[in-house]
Amino acid sequence: MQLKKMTPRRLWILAGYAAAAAALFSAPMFVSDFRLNLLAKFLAFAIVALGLDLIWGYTGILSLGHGIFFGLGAYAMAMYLKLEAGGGKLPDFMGWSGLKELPLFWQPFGSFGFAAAAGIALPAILALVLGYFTFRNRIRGVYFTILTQALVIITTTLLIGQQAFTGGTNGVTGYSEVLGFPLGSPDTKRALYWITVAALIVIFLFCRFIVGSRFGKVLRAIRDGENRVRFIGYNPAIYQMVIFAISAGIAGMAGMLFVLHVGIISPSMLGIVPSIEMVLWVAIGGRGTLVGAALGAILMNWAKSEFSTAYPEGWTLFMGLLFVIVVVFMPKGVAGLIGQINFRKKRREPNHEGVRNPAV
Amino acid sequence: MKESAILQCDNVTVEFDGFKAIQGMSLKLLKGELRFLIGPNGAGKTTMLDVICGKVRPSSGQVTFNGKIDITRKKEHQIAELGIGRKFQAPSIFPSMSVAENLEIAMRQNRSVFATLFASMKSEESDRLHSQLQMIGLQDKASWRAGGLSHGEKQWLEIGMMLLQEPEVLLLDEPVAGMTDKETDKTGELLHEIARQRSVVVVEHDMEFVRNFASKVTVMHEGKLLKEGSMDEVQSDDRVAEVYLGKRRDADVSRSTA
Amino acid sequence: MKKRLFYQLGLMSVALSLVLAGCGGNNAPASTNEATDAPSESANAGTSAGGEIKVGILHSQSGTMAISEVSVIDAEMMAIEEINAAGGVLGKKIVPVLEDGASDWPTFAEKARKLISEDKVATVFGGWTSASRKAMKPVFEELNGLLWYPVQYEGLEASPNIFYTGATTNQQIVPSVTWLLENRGKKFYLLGSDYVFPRTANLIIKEQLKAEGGELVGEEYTPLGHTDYSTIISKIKEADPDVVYNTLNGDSNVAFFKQLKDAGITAQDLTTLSVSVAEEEIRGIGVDVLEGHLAAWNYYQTTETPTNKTFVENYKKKYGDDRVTADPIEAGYTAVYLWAAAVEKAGSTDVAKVKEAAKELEWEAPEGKVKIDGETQHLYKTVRIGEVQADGQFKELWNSGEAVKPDPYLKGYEWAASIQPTE
Amino acid sequence: MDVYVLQLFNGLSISSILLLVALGLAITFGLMKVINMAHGELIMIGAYSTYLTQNLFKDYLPESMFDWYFVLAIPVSFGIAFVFGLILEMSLIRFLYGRPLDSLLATWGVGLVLQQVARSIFGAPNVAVKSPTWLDGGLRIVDGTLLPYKRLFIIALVIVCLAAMYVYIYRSHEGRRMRAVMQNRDMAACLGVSTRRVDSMTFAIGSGIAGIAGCALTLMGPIGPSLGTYYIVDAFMVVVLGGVGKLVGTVLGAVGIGMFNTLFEYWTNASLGKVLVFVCIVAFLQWRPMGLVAMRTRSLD
Repeated sequence: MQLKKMTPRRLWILAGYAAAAAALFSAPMFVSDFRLNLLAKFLAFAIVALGLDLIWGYTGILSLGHGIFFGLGAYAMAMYLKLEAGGGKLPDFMGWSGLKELPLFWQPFGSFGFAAAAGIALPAILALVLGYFTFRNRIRGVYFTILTQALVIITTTLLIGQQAFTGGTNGVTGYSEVLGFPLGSPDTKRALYWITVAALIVIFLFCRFIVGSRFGKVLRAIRDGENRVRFIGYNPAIYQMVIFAISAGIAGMAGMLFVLHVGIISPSMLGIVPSIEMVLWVAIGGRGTLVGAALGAILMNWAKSEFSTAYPEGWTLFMGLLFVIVVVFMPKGVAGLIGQINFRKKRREPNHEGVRNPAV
Repeated sequence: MKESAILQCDNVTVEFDGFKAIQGMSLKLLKGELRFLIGPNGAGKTTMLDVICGKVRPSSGQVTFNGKIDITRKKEHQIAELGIGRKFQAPSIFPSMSVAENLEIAMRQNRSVFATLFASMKSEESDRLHSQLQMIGLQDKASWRAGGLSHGEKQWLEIGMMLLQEPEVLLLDEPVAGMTDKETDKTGELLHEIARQRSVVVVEHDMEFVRNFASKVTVMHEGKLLKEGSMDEVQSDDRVAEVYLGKRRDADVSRSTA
Repeated sequence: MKKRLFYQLGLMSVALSLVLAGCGGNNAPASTNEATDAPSESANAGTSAGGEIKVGILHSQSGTMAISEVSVIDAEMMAIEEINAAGGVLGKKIVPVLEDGASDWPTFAEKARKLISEDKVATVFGGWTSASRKAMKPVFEELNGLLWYPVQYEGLEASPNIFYTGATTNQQIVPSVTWLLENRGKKFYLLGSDYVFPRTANLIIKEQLKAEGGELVGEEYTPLGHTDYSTIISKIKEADPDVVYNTLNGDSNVAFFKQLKDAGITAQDLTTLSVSVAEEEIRGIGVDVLEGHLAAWNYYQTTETPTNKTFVENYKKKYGDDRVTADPIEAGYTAVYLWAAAVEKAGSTDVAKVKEAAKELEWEAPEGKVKIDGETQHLYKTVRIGEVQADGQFKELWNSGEAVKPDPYLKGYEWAASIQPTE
Repeated sequence: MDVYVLQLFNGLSISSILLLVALGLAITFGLMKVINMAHGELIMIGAYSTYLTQNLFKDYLPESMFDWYFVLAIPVSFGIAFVFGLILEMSLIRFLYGRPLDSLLATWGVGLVLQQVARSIFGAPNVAVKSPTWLDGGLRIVDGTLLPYKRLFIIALVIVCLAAMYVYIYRSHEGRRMRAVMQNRDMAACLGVSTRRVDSMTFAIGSGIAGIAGCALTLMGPIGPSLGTYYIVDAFMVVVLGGVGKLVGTVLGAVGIGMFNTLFEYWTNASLGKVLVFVCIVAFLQWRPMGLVAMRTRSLD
């Protein structure tokens, strides 16, 4: 709210962002195709983390159902890719599930534009509808979190059960090209990587805008005291709905990018485990800071990838311990750690406030 | 006087699981009036404020705002938008936000999502905010985290937020509870200032504090209206003395044995 | 047995202290390292590659599928060790690179990509669920890698980059249904977990029942991880079938069979035939519950072939007396040997050459003589129907006599016309 | 007709299993507000304890004694899970009071660790627990309707657990302290109750009951490292549906979910039945966000 002056600190931060962006854009020159593909996936996850941070870190709503939104976006894109790969033929899994012609709701996904739009709009609309009921009924905190888990169960069970339409547990895989470019070629992969970097930057800036706006301040106020906000004259339910929908849309977009990089989406990606993992990325990176959330997603996935290669038979032990230690002893995550070093002298952080629990 | 009651509560009854917290309470607040609501613990004072600001739905009765609008059916944020502000007993500010940010979002403005998303601080708003900071004496702490303020400062911040909200009716629940004498004095000054511009209902225990204001006092007891009048009238009323001072004596006793 | 018990009790107390140390946040990495590094001596590959050939082993070591897949890893590692002890392949040592698929299909795809493009492995042995195979398939096709898939599956697939060493439908399901119709009755109840293999298998069975005079009296799918079968059992009772054809997967089998027994239904009252219950699963369900029930496989620990005796002995010697071998374990073991033989024959690990050399390749596997079908890259396998005995082993009731030619698209069956993909 | 009797019984049986699984959670989550995602793993610990007890009997005691291992397994499972719970509380949970959502994430990590540890100790495949012969068979009420003893036993076990919990919480001295601390921590502390001790004990008891649940589940289902993951969400649904903090609510929640589950599954199929049950839960919580039996408070948040 103060005038934004070009203080040295601000300059440094700007320079840091520029360097990070430059590094990301030039990564294809330094890393192997496989690593690039991996990095691209991590960046897609970073996008989810940003969206999740908006509702958890800033608004104090913990959704353990973001896998659904991520998955919806991913499925929308997967449906397009599958139809594109089939070249007019029925997708293979429909064949072996006894379906003879393309179901009506699949048909529009033959168009890339429709699929891309649906990949963002469907999760957002679903979130809006869910949010309308839950937030209007003032379901929050733990109750909301557990409710989202129930939704995850419903969605995955349905997806798995409707194998003829969704590919069942296998999910949708076996793509060949996107908009005529072969997915297997390194050039396409590089292009997709750059698109992902660009998307990450755009989403990051968009989140910055939201967080910095008065809207963002109201969100933080809701986190601090939802009822208090109500007595000032805001309707928290609307704000929660909107930010939930935005967050879901962002997750959907990340899901689309994920499919393009990984080449498969299956109901397991919508399950409870990935949904909790997404939240953990944010927790470990540092909730309530956008950089932290994005960084957390990249770091955690990198660590997971490395650990599982180094100790394929015991890596979950390390991951579990890491989660425990960070959540319990570093509630502000990696970003909080850096922040503590930097700003210890600058602000008086009153002790008795302790660690704010954002949601209750 | 047909000249408008800004707030009219008629025959309000509130039930919690069969227990009647308020039984047929009526209250009429005139425009520009400063009204104190007193009574022993459990008299239903806070619940009365809760009814007015929409936190609690009455099981029967009506609350009319500005002579025409029945607000018992409205939601909290709609009531706040209409112009009824509420300050809770425990300071409830937004602790992780700065003092200035607290004031900024409380300010009277278009509170739709779209408006706040694209709102920018206009110079007129900035001025208002600064003069408010001045008034509550927090001009040097504008960028502090609100959670780091002292108890009294938090109370003033909340009062400041209420004022920027520019309500026509302000409901204050024990604004000086837990304050030092000095803080209490300052709060008194603030209250005088506030009462000049709008209608105020104050729930208060501190008799000394109430006596500083020459205004009407409503005494509640067991969810009912006991007595309404000036401080002197109230104090000379036998029934008030009985329920109130009786309680008072008990309180003294318990304090001395503590 | 007692030793093992003490070992487990001891580790349990170690675990207690570990949790204590770990949760306290102090010196956690140090203490956990000891606990987890022990069994993985051979896992750390990836150093120099002078006289070495790297191969990938990609199964789930964590998550829900680990219950099944871990034993396949053991078999594959054993085969690699045996081959190395006998001089390796092309005079070079085989070095396994282990990765964890984590019961998560996208992870399988990622790790497959890593093994091929980063580790440059000559081939990969991996997968269990159809879903994991479907996830890996595009990766192997894109990067022209080679995958050996060791589990019976639902057919309708023949990727040029995959060798299928488990049974396809005409080597397990189709003959078993025919046998049941001839020996146990006409009324079938189909019970499966809700995923691709059971649904496709049942699609096939339904067509076959129509063609061969069977009757379908019920069909049920339960979500993965379903643990209460009381309602299903009521439904089965009502339908009164001659045969329950069971395509449930691992954990659900435990719940189903335990509760079936509790409901007072024994193998004498009702025939069940399972296609995912092998010796290993019997161990986890309990023999008392399973005795008398049927299964269809290509291999049992009791199968009498020249090589099986040594295979079982070696496996037990290496992994403990209480371990058992089973069909997928044998198929994983066979896969490694077949690959090694193909490489020797080709004189190279080049994928195209190995594929060429593998055509019509024969090997004396523990299950009997197997031959790679050049066209589909599946194996010729002998079909066996077995009955669970009191010792937890199978008694073979019937076998197909000779190795059956794989027919993943069931082209040799007229009634299957509607299932085959329309070109 | 028979079928309906049987289905009614099945519904009751599922309810009892759900209740047993959720009882521990009703304490740790319901009373202490710790979202213990490792609850499933505590159940798993109970199941493996039963397995170990069985093996001890098999190896060291005469054959004729074997059937009685299960009687001992119940307290053993309780004890081991209790100790694990105690350790967990003292080393970790105590940092998480008042941070329910953090407790969710941290205990999820604990769950991962415990699963991996179990996998390292007992191996990834399932292990078998042979149920005692005195629980084989069932009670024949009408022709063709057999009520398995195991299911009856679990129903009885739940009733005993419930009664014990009721007596402990509402009738014992310790329980009074427990309730005091859970309702007003500061006040209880002022009155000289050691809140740390009460917290530890409460959490450990909740964990111990999870252990009993694990022991009982060996009668019905698989015993493997990921055993807990099958029950954890259901357990939370029971507690939330019933209303957090009320034992009666948990019972009602379990009966509701169990009965509807059986009905839906019978009318449709297992997948759809599950979906319908969860849809009902979600819809119900929209209508009554605080669950079947809600505690009312007048506080702002």
